[in-house]
Amino acid sequence: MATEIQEIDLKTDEMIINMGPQHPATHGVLRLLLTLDGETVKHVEPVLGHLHRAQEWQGQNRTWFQYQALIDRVDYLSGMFTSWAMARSCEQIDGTVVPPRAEYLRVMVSEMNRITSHLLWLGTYLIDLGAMFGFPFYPFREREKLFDLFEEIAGQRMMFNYIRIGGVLRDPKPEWFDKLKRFLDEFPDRIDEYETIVTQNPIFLKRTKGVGILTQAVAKDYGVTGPCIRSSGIPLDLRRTKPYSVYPELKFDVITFDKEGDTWDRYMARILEMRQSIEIIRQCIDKLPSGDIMGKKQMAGMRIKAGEGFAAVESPRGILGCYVISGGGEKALRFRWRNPSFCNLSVLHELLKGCPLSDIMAIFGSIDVILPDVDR
Amino acid sequence: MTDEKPSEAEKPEDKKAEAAKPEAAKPEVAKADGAKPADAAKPADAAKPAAPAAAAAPKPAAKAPEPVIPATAGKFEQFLKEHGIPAQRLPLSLEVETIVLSGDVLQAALRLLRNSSEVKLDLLLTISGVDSNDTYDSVYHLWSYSNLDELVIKVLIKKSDVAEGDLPAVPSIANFWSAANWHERETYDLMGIRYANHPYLRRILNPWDWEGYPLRRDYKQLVDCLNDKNPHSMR
Amino acid sequence: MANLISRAFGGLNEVRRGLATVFKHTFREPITKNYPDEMPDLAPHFRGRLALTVNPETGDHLCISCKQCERVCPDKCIEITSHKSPETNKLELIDFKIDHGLCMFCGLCTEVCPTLCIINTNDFEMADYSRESLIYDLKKLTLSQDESAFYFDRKEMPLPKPKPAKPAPAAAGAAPAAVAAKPAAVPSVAAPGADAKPETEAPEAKAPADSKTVEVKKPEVKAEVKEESKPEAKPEAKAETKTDEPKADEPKADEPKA
Amino acid sequence: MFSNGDEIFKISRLTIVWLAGIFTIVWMVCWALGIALPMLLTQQLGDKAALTNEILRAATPVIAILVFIPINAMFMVLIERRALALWTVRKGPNRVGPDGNFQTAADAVKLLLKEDITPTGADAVMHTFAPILFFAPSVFGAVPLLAAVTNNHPLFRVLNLPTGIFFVLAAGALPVVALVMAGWASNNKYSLVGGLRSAAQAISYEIPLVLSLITVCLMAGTLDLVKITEQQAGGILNWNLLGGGALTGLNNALAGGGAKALATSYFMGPISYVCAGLLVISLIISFWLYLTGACAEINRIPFDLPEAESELVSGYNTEYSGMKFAIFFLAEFTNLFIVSSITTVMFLGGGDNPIPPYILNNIPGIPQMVAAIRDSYFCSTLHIINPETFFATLWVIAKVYGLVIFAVLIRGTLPRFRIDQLMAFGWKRLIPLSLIVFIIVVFAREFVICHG
Repeated sequence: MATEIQEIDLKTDEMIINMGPQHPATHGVLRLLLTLDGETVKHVEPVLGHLHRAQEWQGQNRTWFQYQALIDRVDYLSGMFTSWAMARSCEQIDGTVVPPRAEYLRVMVSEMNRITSHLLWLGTYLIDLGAMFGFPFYPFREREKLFDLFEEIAGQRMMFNYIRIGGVLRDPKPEWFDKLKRFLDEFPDRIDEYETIVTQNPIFLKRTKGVGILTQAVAKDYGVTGPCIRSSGIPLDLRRTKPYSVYPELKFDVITFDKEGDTWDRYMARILEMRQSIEIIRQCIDKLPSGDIMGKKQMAGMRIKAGEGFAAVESPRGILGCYVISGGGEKALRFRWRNPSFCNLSVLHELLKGCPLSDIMAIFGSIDVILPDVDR
Repeated sequence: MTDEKPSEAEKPEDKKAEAAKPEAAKPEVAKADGAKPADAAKPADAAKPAAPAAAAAPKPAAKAPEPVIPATAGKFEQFLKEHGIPAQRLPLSLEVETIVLSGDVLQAALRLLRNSSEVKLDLLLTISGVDSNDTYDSVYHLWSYSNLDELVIKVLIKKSDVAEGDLPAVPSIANFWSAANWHERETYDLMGIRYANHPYLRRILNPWDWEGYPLRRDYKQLVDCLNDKNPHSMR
Repeated sequence: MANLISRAFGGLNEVRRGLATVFKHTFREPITKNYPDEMPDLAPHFRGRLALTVNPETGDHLCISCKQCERVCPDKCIEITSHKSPETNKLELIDFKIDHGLCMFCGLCTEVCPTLCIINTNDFEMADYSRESLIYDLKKLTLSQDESAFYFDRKEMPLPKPKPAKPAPAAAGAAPAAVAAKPAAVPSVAAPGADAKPETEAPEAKAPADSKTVEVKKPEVKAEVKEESKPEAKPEAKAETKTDEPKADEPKADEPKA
Repeated sequence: MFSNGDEIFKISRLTIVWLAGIFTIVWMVCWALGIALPMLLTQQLGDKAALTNEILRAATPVIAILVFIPINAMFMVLIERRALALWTVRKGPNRVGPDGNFQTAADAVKLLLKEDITPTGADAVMHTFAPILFFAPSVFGAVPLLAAVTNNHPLFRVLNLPTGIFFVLAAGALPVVALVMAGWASNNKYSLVGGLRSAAQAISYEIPLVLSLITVCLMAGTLDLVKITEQQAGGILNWNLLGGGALTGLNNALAGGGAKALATSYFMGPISYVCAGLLVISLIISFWLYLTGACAEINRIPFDLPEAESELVSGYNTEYSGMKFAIFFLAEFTNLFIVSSITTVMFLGGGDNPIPPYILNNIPGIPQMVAAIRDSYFCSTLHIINPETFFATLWVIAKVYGLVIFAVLIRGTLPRFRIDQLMAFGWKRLIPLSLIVFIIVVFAREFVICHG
């Protein structure tokens, strides 16, 4: 790197490194153009689009019924939320009334999905930090158990296609609830285990405390949402601040921290959210009413009334919005996704400026970006 | 239903296309060699994409309920007017106030809405480009970090105003609102709306040398993945 | 200094706790399975390979060529060939193709199917050497009678109503005979199959079906497709297929009325 | 508790089978070359064979190591994978061969058959030379250890050096050059960063590592590995880990010397007691320092920055494939083994039995067993088994693989440092600490009789 030695001072050149799209830690296919001075990041430019699948175009070229099966792929780690966002916006336009049982089921499966998403994040984040052989398997173990439950109700483990416009696809059997309860009973112990290994680990603390501090001003400027901004002290949680579905009937608090969050706070926020989700699911099981689960007939030629609407849900990564313009036909005129990962990723270059190369992964991992969600 | 009025003119055409479609489409589907419908769907409407998407796409304007333009001015409209920014009311979409601004005042209006202590619409959720019947819309969804207000702002650019080979232009707000940066790039990329004075306006999702703007109605696909034959598969 | 030492000991203690927690897992049972040796326990509604069922009681093919699935498929991976039979004025199925290389297993086709004909089986092992071989035709898709019975039972789908034996002049004589033969024959074949190997049934039954296709000559006429498909799918029940043949014609004759 | 008994049984069986296999093979080679062949030649040729025998005896240790390293690395990879699988509630490799015994052998074959790629623009000579330079020190660095770990077996005594530990450390410092070479020659920025990181890291961690070993040498008063081992004989209280002979008085008192024995060891009264305590604590710290430094030296988690997978793809060996990569891989695991052996020799008493002889010899059956082995045909005539060496080697194997497993456990738990934190940790914490320990030992040793 040192190219020319002048009389006294050592002049160094900047090095440009192309991190990704095939790099073990970019969570898929993000490409970061890094300008390094030694190991210090001078400038970073994310290059997106390697996973662009024209989801919006597909939404406009497929019928409502067909597109429901595709949107799990927008954010494959939280398919329930993408489904839910679309279902909510379409129901708003259409004026469909969702039966209460369906709403409770939606909340349950979504919170389960939030847990799986955070579990995956936890595992991969520890991989990013270098603990790649032991710990990451533990979250994945619990995640698989939840996937077994999903498989029972939805038919597949990740591409659920369970939440539909007007309700949910299938009513779970009573045994399913028993299994879920059993899982919920043992899961807090597992979280304790994770925390024993990770939370106070001195190396983990060194890697995360005080690293990648996201100030409120920057976060607001970039439209950051989700756990990232809650850990920075802004209590923006749609489930509470703009409650939808049956969330008003459930008891829980928005998880925020008093200070401007660093990487460790974002980790902690997600751990706490997992514990919170357990409580929410428990309440849902207790309150689950009986009755219908579908408020609109599911059929191939399903139509949505003309109109436009924007609906958002609080996905594990932030506000997931869906802007739909319907012309009243079988297909939408315009589908537009507001993806939390896309917005959260745009703040990355602010966080990375001036940090060492190793912190790229610590910071990038902590904002929990899912590339299909970014590129759609 | 922002574009109700403009679409009046096209209505007869649309209807005709609508009417023609079912008969045209039915037999083909039944024939079970589904490669053809694109040709039949094309007839009158040049603006429609070539894909069979067009078959269902045309606006059944007649079916839509009559839009209700709220009688009283909305909170934000009034606020903007007080500060000397002309804003035009639109029908409520799902109880959310929707206003139309002209491009010239967009920056001033957003700056005002974001920074004033009264409204504090400081969460820019998304900027969407919409290819309506005869306008290009740039739609801003504004929320707030601190309260429950919502506002939808639309900037409409008439297609007739856009010169041949030119892109519709909207002033960029990325210079004072970083959240808009990538959204504007994406809208430019997919919808071809040029955001004037954007710091770094280049394609974000598509490769830099992509031709055309894929979400536009007049976009011609190089390969129609829904209908073209793929040598490796059945289709 | 004291602070430093206490922090160092605190840190070491945390590391020790972490190591102990990991070490505790020595005594936990592994959660992974020896997959090819033991099959995973899949949910009944698992969305696996697509297949066409037959009536588990009578063995009639359930597809009525309504093409709902073809229309709804987001990938356009289903292709149905049918024609209108000149005598009965009904749609008759000639061929049914699904490109499993294109299918994304969303299950929409199974939701719209009016006769519960197309279903997602629990089979997911479809790896093959070429894309062409992933295109399954009617023979490969149609399940045998006991497989259908197994899936109807497992998915808790209502059994299709048996077709009222239509006294179509030609088949009239054969039909009653078939009905009489059925109750005796079905339990003997279907019951052991469904009970003995609930998980692996589909893949195993598929293999003989594939190998048989070679021997069977290509059907030229629509009606024969079904007659042919049955013998392969159920190679062990040769005698039974005889009785099926007249029945296979019947449902087609009834469809428009039903 | 033992719901996992099946897996644990499998993994123990696998370990025993492999270890028995490895050491039988290596020992048979050594025996054939170093004992049987010379015996035969002497019988046949008489004095004329003397020169040949000398050469054979000198070559035996090296050949033993060359045979041992690849097989051992295979076993270590396998046991690492199985142990990690055990701790991550999985099954691990179990398809190739019974219990997955031959998985790593198959991997090795695969690696050897893979295409060997030299990237465009790479410095081909350096690119080829780097793995060799990385691997060679681990071969000749292991040589002086042989005599120490086999309880000074006559066959390996030849290559014992009076400055053994010095030689081993010098050899252990060489691979850094190879890593920088590999990083530079690969024409890849990740590799370059990895190589430079490894240089920085190795230089910083060499210091606490060497200082902690010097502490031990100070205790022993010699650099000779065999002597260091022999001094520690006599039970766990004599090991350097527990202050060497600092607790000898306690040892003797246990043996029946009583107050008098204590008085001879701690001759200066209270000061000696305090110093003995200080010695024990310092040497435990020293042991920990050595483990930390060694982890950094051989690039194991949590110090695996040169090949930090999530940051630098694979660091210095990103561009290596096939045979060259296999050599890197081999050398890494061999280094782990050597480091564990050094720890065993320096701190854990080498081949010493943790149970003191005065207890062990009173256990009925054990002296008789030793005597029976000594009198057996294998031992007395064929010289296949040497009871002193045999049991010592068994203990060494147990200790060394225990340490290896511990390294695996660490690998399964801890995340990775950041490079600047790593340097800060090394220079600001470990080096001062090791200096403090060193000085304490220098003074405390004067007041306690160590190692007799």
